[in-house]
Amino acid sequence: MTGFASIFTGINFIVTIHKMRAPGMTWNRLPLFVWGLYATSIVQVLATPVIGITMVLLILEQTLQIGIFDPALGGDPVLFQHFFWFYSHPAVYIMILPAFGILSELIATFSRSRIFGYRAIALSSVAIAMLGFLVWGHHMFVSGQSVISSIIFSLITYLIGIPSGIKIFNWVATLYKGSIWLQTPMLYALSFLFLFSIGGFTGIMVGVLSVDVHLHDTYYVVSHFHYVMMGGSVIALLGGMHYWWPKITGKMYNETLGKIAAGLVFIGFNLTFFPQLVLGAKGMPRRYANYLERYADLHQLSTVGSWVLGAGLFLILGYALWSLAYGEEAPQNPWGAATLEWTNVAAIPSHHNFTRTPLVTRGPYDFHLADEVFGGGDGEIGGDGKLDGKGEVQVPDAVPSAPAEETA
Amino acid sequence: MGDFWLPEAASSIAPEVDGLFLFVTSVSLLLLAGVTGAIIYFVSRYRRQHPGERPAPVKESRALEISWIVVPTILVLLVFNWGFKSYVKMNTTPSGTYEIQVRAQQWNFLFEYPNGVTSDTLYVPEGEEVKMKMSSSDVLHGFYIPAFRVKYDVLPNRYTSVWFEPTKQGDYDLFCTEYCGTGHSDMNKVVRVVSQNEFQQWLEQKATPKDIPLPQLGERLYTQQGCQGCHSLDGSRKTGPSFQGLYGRTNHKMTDGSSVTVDENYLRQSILKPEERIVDGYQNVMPGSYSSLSEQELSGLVEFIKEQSDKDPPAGDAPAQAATGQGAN
Amino acid sequence: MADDGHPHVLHKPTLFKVFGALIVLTIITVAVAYLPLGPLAMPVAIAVASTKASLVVLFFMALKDDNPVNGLTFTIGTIMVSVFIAFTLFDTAFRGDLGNVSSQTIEEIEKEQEEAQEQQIDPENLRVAPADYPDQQGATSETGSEN
Amino acid sequence: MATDTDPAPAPATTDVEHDYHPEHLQHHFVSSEQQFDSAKLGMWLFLITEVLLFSGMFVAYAVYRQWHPETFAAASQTLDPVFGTVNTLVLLTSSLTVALSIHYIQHDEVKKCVYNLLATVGLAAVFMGIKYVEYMSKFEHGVFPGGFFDPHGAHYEFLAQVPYASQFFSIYFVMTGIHGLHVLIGMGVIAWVAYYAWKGAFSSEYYTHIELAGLYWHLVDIVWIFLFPMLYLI
Repeated sequence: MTGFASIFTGINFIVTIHKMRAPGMTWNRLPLFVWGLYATSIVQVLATPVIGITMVLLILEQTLQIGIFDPALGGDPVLFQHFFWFYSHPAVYIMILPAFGILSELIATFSRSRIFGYRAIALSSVAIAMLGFLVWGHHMFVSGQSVISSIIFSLITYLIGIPSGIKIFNWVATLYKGSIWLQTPMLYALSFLFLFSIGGFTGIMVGVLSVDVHLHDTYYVVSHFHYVMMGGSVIALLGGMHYWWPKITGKMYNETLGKIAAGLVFIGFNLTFFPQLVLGAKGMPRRYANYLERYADLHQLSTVGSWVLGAGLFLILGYALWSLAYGEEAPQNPWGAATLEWTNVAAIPSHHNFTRTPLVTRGPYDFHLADEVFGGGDGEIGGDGKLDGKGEVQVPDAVPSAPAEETA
Repeated sequence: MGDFWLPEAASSIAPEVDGLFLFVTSVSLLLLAGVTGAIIYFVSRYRRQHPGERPAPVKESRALEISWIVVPTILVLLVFNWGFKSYVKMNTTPSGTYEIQVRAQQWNFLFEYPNGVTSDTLYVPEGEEVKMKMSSSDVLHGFYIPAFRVKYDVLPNRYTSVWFEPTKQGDYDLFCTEYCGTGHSDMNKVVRVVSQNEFQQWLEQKATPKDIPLPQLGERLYTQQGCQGCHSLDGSRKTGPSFQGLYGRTNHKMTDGSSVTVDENYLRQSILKPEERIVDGYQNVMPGSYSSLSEQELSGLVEFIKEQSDKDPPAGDAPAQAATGQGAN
Repeated sequence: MADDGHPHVLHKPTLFKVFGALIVLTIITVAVAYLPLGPLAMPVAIAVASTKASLVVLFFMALKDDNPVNGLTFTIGTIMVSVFIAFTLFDTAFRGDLGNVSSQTIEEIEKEQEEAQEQQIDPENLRVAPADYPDQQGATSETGSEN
Repeated sequence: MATDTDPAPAPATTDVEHDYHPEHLQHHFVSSEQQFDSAKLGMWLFLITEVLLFSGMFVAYAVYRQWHPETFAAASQTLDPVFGTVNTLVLLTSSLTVALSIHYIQHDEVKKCVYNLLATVGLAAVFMGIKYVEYMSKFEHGVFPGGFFDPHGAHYEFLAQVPYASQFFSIYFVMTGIHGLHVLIGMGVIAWVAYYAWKGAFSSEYYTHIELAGLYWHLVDIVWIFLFPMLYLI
């Protein structure tokens, strides 16, 4: 049946996170990326079986004509939409929750400060995962479902906006009094904050019952979706890709090209999808192969934007391949990050990741406690992750550091 | 700002929706400006000065955390309440509204008025509450008039309805918003808001006289029933075969390999039970709903199709085409 | 893992007691089905079934003495199922609550109209949807048959 | 997360890892306890996916029952509650035997454990046999799911007049069919576990497979506990 892969991945992650944390790795010391994946896994486990049974019923509908969904056989097409959205709404959280996790890593590392409201960000991921199951009906305000359901679904939809808002505010607050380093991954992280905010605000808009009647199934929704999924997920993934590139491949990418590409992607993205917001509000329906003359200008603008976006993405592909072949060897911890995968391991992890199971004694973003990142002293690490004139950062020998504050 | 974002507002509910839209947009822009401003300020103020910088951790502020939970909650509840009220209003049809039937099918809307007049342009009187009672004869469709800010799905086997009160004369767009097949993006119509007097005149003029000649009745039905969506009169190929030169054609190939002579019987059959014989090269997509046409209407359509073979064959084109058609088959 | 050390060793007497309870509950559920409970039949049957299911989960599957996280997992799962059922029923039970969606399918409306014509019932009794009210009666019957 | 590799890590963990390493313990686990707990949590997670899988069919049942209560009442009359009751008792007993088999393996009584597992498979086979007889008696009278619904014969003829009766049987066949599929899978799994138990693969030290198969089997039982009254009785 469909989706076994997602289900088992989800189960695997949850069990690993619950049962196989390194010694000292309390829930409060879990990197937020892991929290993001944990929330994602919950959604995968709970939602995927429903799309599985929906598929089975659809196949039986086609072969045996069981008449659950097909109105010609006495079924109800709106019921199908319930089945579909019970999976498909949570499914978008499968895409965005890991992005939230990546973003927390990027913001913390490149502003070298502890994530503001760690607990709020961690728990809001789980809250979003759970609430995500209660709002599927907001895709159905004009589909023929009962008005009372629409009202309830709309109300709960706003509740989801709040944890997302909390995250944005906390990330911005993390920048405060940090030490901000504008490398490519950080550029993506900052673009995310801007684009995802637009995605969130337009999300509130389409959650408004009466306004949604106008905006439903128009380009506004298309644009909202892309601001969340592309401006959110994809941008965060690009940031994450650059961030972990040295860890994955052992090579560095070209920083200048990286920054140019990040700029192109940001400009191209907005040029592509902002006109679509306007188009949608003006009444351009989605899934149209053909459109009326009056929508032509904005459509053309959007098309031009997509070229810019495409140029940016191809540039990334280009220098990524180049880096694989000719890239500079990556140092062990080029960003001065403090999470486990950057410290305590070689540049490219060996088969078991760690030669010895690490003992965790502080939070993931406690840079002020992370002496090993700074080579045991202050002010000696270079922007490229190398100690000034002293070669690569060494894996420090066991230097017991102060226990983490539990308040993190 | 309203003009930049929204289309013309031409119904009684539109100002309410627009007000809410613009309110949410303004608040969002304000917040977005705040967030962006903060990001830019922090980035420039706290840029890393030297590589080994280790800033002291910032103390968390519970008050701040709580404030950005509480304030947005209040804002969204306000917006919810507003949207909820106008949504209920949109979904509650006032009593005594003028009712127009909407029949949606792939890929056409047909509007039927209480006196039996059918039209494929939606005429509505200005300043009167109108209810659209909608049903679909095949798949899901969506009924959307941007200028009126109304939209609702059209379901097969279940009536749904929307109501609106047009407040401004003019022509507006009507779209299908639920993906319904290849012709989806061409499934749009014109809504014409006219004064009440004009509306009455139009209704009377459109009402079919009892003694109308059959071919003329057929011509009316050709547009009203939406035949023109799939069957052209100029020989061009659409979803279905063109009517030009159709009547009288012999050796008309079917998908099952047989061939027929196009006579009155064949035409009647094809209208009533289109699925029985499919012309070679075409799909079985014609709706079965035409079986409800009256006997007179059927004869009218057949006569009208007949005329498409008789009238001014453009310089021997029609017979030639029939001949090549045969040759090709 | 010796008996004492292991938290969820199954005790034979408990198993048999639970099994006995399950049998009794099965008999109850069958017996109850023959009582004229009307609309209560479903809730009663579901209540009995839920009791049985809880017995199985708590004792046979030993969730009672198990790691709490397993219990939490199962609870969340069942909550999601009830959410799915409850929210969907919320729609289907109140479909057409403001009259903009017909609570009946067109097929059903037509069938009722046919029956009404056969039996010549007073049309008053057929007023189910707003569309059935006298001023629109004509329109409904006329076009209803076309669909 | 400091990343110091502690010179003296938690003694319990290292000891287990290096000094005592049972054969069944896979290298990425620190202890048998951890491995068992992980497997069990994984199984519970899998079970809730099963519950959610069935939930889709329960939703369909609930919706159509709510819309056509008379149809469901009339159509369920044609199902034989005796078959249903017997099958319920059979499944409940099989749940008991599977629980007993875990009890016995926890006490290292391998033989009794295997007998109980085999009894479970046997009872499952009885269940499927009864289901087969039931299905056949329906098919004989043209009571098929969905589009092939064509009831005839004295007991079933009236169904042709009941609107939406075919839908009831669609739901009945889909629900019991998918449940039956789970029973078959369960039979396979338990037989496989019984074979390994017989060969002495399990003991009170290590019986994860039996435990997990048992959990799965109980879930199959629970689903039937709900299906039985819903389809046969009311």
